[in-house]
Amino acid sequence: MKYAAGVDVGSTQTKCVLIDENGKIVARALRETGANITRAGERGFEAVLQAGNISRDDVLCVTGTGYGRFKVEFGDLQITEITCHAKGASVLFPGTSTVIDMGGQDAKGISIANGEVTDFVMNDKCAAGTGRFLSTAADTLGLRLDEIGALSLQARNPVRLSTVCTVFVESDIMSYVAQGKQIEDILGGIHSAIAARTIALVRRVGLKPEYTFTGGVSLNVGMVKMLEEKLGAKLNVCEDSHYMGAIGAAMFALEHALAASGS
Amino acid sequence: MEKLQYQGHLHTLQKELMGDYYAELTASANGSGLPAAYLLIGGNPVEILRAFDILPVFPEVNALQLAVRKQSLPFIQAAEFMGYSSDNCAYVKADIGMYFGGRTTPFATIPEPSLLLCNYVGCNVYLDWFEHLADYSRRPIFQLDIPFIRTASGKPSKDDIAYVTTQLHRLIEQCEEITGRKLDQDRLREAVRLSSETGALWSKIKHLTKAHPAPYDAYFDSVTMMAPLYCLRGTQAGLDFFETAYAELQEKANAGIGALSEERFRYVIEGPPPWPHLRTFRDMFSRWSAIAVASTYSTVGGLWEFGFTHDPDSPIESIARHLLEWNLTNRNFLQRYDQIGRYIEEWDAHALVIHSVKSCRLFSAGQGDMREYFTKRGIPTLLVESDLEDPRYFSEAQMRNRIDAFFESLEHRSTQGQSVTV
Amino acid sequence: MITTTASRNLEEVIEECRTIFDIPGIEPAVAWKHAERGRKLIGCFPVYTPVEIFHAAGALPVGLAGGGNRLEIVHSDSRFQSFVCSIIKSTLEQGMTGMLDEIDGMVFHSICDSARNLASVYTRNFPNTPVEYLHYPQNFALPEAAMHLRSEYERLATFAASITGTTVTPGRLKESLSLYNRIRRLIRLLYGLRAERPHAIRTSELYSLVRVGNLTPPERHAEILVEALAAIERREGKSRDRLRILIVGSFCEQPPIDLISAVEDAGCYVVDDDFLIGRRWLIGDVDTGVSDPLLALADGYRNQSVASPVKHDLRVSQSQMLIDRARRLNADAVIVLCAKFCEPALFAYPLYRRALQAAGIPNLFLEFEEKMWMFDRVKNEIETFVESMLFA
Amino acid sequence: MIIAGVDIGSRHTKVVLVDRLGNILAVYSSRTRPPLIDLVDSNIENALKQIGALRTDVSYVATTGFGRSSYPDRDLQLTDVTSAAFGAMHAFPNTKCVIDIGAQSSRAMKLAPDGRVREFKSNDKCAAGAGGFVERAAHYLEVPLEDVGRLSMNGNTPVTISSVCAVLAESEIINHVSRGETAEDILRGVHDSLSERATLLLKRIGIESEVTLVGGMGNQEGMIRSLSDTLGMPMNCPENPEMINALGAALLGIRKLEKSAA
Ligand SMILES: Nc1ncnc2c1ncn2[C@@H]1O[C@H](COP(=O)(O)OP(=O)(O)O)[C@@H](O)[C@H]1O
Ligand SMILES: Nc1ncnc2c1ncn2[C@@H]1O[C@H](COP(=O)(O)OP(=O)(O)O)[C@@H](O)[C@H]1O
Ligand code: SF4
Ligand code: SF4
Ligand code: SF4
Repeated sequence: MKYAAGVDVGSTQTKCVLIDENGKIVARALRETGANITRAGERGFEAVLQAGNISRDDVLCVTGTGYGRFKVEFGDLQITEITCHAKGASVLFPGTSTVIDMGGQDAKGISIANGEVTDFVMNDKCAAGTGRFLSTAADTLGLRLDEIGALSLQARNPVRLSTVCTVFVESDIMSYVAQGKQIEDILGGIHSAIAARTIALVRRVGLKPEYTFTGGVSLNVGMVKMLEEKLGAKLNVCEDSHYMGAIGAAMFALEHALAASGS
Repeated sequence: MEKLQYQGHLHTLQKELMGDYYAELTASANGSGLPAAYLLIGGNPVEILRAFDILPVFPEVNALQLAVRKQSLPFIQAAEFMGYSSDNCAYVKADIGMYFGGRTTPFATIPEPSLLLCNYVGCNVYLDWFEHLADYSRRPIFQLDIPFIRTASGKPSKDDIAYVTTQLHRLIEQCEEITGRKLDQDRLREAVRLSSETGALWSKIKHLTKAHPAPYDAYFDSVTMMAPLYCLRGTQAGLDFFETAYAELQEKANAGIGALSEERFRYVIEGPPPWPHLRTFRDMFSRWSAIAVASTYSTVGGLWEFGFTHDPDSPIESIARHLLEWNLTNRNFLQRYDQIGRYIEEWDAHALVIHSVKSCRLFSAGQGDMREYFTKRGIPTLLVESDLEDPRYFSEAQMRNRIDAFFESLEHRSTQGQSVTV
Repeated sequence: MITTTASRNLEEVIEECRTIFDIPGIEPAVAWKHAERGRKLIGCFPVYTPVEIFHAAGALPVGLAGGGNRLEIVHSDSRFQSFVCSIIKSTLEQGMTGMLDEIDGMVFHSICDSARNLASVYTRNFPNTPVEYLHYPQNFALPEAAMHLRSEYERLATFAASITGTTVTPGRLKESLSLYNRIRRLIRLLYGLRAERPHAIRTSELYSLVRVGNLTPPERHAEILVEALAAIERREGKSRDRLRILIVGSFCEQPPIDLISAVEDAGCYVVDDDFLIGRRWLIGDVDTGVSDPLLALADGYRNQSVASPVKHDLRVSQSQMLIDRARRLNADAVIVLCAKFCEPALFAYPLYRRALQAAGIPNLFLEFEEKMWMFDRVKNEIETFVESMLFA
Repeated sequence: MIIAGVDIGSRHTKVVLVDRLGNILAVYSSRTRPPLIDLVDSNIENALKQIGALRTDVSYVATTGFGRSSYPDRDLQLTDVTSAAFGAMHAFPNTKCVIDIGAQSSRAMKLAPDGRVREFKSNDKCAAGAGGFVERAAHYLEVPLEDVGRLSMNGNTPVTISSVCAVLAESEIINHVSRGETAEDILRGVHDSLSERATLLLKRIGIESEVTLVGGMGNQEGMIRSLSDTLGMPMNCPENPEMINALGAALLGIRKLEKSAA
């Protein structure tokens, strides 16, 4: 059996996926990107080979994607994560028309037709309102990232945030703390603010169902719920949503390998 | 992938001419040259100044020169210490910082103005800018009030033309006072004639990029020709430059030589360039073999390609028309949509790239709507943000990511059979 | 609407005002329109609009003042970028969410580049709403400027008539001019009163009295102002030893009213401000005894209007006007309170600052957004500023 | 008689106990966590414990910092600018300008001879100029915060960090790491960039010597070095710089007490 790999070196986390000749996912690996981007890609790739117990020589083609795609020097192709997320989403959820991707440093809306990107938008230069924002909020409240989503669902009187600036949200949060607000309500407010901002962003490419939610923030149940509430529609999410960019990248690698062997 | 950029004779010639021009500025600053008037690029009645032998100084050109040389930041910061906001137009900040920094730049010493000629064409920042300069320099200021194009027809009204003509006559009186000389009508007609011929050549040059492949990049190479268009318009040297440029570029077009070795994507670009990162920005397009076939930015000083010419037989009125009607900055936003639409159609482009700059709300405010408008019409449109003067607002990785993703999607669409590439 | 004007106290009058304007939309104006067939509304973007012309055509000029801090921006930030001030986005948002559907015509002016582009974007997005764009002169030295403005006003009169079907005759216009002259006089009285006895009326109250005019017919607005003046006379209160502050810079986008209160709560009296300056734009009466009232109105703009960063009258120095104003009012300090991303205001600041420093007048620069909800940072700055002048 | 100055900062809540003459009796600091009332009470208790005193011995409480108004038992509340100014003036009586760099905000102020603030400027736009940024940089570089100051002193070829936003500045740091720059050079770059921002603030109000640095960042020697380099003049920095605001509040408390007694 031969394989293809996708290595998504994101700003926060590096995601790797191996697929076999039939496009079936055989292994995944996740590593913190950390400071050394080149190493992050290599480490992630080694990890995914190990996870699938597959030898490097059986991998026909590797696509690097994400911010660090240029640092995936062992890769054969480099494709932006926008194209890759769209690809992954339309393979796993073929009905997808709109992809909402929320990662560490940016949020994106991608509109797709026939599996191809027809339009996309990203939040402007500023990283306000992304995964980083949530991490900062969790940190300020002394909570773990994987608990805030569930806690936010318990909000009864969500607060209103005055900013979705990652940098200044800390002072907003502390002001609410100083006013004696409940943690749940603060978290509810935070999730609501980001969801609203994200939808406003995605609206620019048109809000066409089905929606597929990808990127690390899709692991946050509070955000899934909040987005669904505000959109009034279900989101496609699965365990692989976080890996969507890597999956798409692997699919491109496979297509490339097949095309090359076919010719 | 391609990192080449076209460097023809015209680039060398431009450097020489601009060198001479800056030498004139320095001479004026040292008291051995002509008296100087500051004025603004948008529209602009430079011909009147030329008729009086007053040296035109364009603070915008100086500011962009500082930015291209990556020297704008300290000046911007100096202005910010004075209380200018990080959200104010950085051209103004760089210029005012430079003004207080002794007016010395690596390319010239900028003379004190004998006249601050604020040709207000649309940009409200112009008004603030020159008002501030007047306040600091205590030099005379003339406010040329140009009514904005605000009617559905896109034409100025009779009142508008009369109003502007009256003001131009007052301007002439002020120039007479400064120079102590009466206006020489023949000199004015001559300057206007030179301008009209220059404009005609510039227009022809702009139409050359209709060729496949385009002989030069209508954004990155156009800016080379824009400096002489403003600083030397109304002079013989300026006209000569455009004759050379046209001959050179036309030859390329006829020979079927493109600016890039391969031309895969033709796009129209809206918005001023990120001067402090010009090279990097250009490379982001060239590596996709993408070329700008038209740009709105190259029409801030005048819109010649759609038929305007100065008229030596009625010099004042034609200057008034230029100020009112025939430059991008005095036209409304929807006229700009039409302009872009024409470029896309007549210049055969596949896509629109909007470079939104924080400094310039005249250009940028509302470009999201423009994106919406063109996307709805099936024109793939990319909007990216940075700044034209302030190097702090350019995030290379983000910019590259967006541009790559955009061309990836165009590429895919082309392989899907929706003819996108040439 | 309550019309018993017997002897309400000021709190009650203010309460009425606040229920009228403290909403994200323009419902009270819509209610006026629907009360009688054929009534029309003309939306006026700040800063200044010659509302007399619309009134004379029988329309109600609706003063737009953004969406406040309860309107969520959902659609319009896709049209205008993050570096554009809030009122641009909230006005468009109001339109996109149907709040301005009852507006029969819109007017924008040449105050700044963002507002100018909004005029175009508005035109495109609401093809059924006629939009006019008014060019104000920038060359005040030129006598012809008033004539040109007159021709602009004439265009506006034609525009208004095309909406209402009522021609703006000189007679009708003169009546409207008298009415608005009267309103401006009343507002000037209130402002003078506050400067003299700032303990008698809070700034948030004064603000409410002016702001209500955005959504009420001028006839009613005049009544409210008269009633308020009487109520203030009856009000008791004693003057405290507080800092006298002049606030400038918020002439277009408006700060949340709680922010205005916060300044006073930090221990100051506000003795003058720029809020809603368009309602006080003309500082003297427009002459109604002339044959060409349009020209009189245009002359008012040229020769009898306030100094403002959206007006470039080189005959006077804006910073000098500010210093004169501070001195005349005996102000201890100046707060320059600018809307975030408001380029005209931000450009005014360095000149103000230089002049204030030279004149030895303490000053504080602050930014706000109409959509602001928490004021901790701003309050902190104001409190520090007050402490810096009080603690010795 | 004990006077307590409490600085409820965004990151840490600090207590300084002083006697009537302004001598420091005890200091205590802990991470700021809700609920704030309990936190302040327990921090005061902890400080009192050090000198074996009781809550009833505390005759005056002055609060400062963002949470100053959330402690109901306060006698006086002050903004942190005012308290930083007084604290700095107490530590270095010739102080003309103060730079206060906390976890999230930085400020510059110019003082009158009596310690009053004549002019001040806060970092309104972005927090990239404050301590939290250094913390995250340290986190990325996997070095303990305590070592940051020392490491930065060893940086000889500082990197440049130019972004206006803390978030984007962090990506720049990541870029530098991946280019193989050393932690020393990067941290020095971070300090330089903070210094530059602080200097920008100071320049807006006009620099006058002597300049005193207060706030937690004063604990990092590299920060002090960078700042004096960018300013081109030596800097004062008190011991326990993060306590200065609390101290200033306490001192103003004494002043108030005296005034009301007189
Ligand atoms: N277990 C989790 N629960 C909730 N959120 C998570 C979890 N893991 C990661 N995230 C969020 O996902 C973000 C990273 O998303 P990712 O798509 O990997 O971004 P990038 O590609 O930019 O690295 C983090 O900033 C964090 O907010
Ligand atoms: N002992 C220390 N060593 C190194 N850095 C420190 C130390 N103490 C504090 N800091 C730095 O100072 C900052 C906190 O300053 P502080 O004045 O306590 O902030 P705030 O008052 O805003 O809570 C932290 O972000 C940290 O970077
Ligand atoms: S400081 Fe905040 S608002 Fe500014 S760019 Fe950074 S994240 Fe965005
Ligand atoms: S706002 Fe734009 S047009 Fe106006 S001066 Fe600045 S860069 Fe030029
Ligand atoms: S607030 Fe300022 S920038 Fe915004 S529309 Fe008004 S004048 Fe223009």
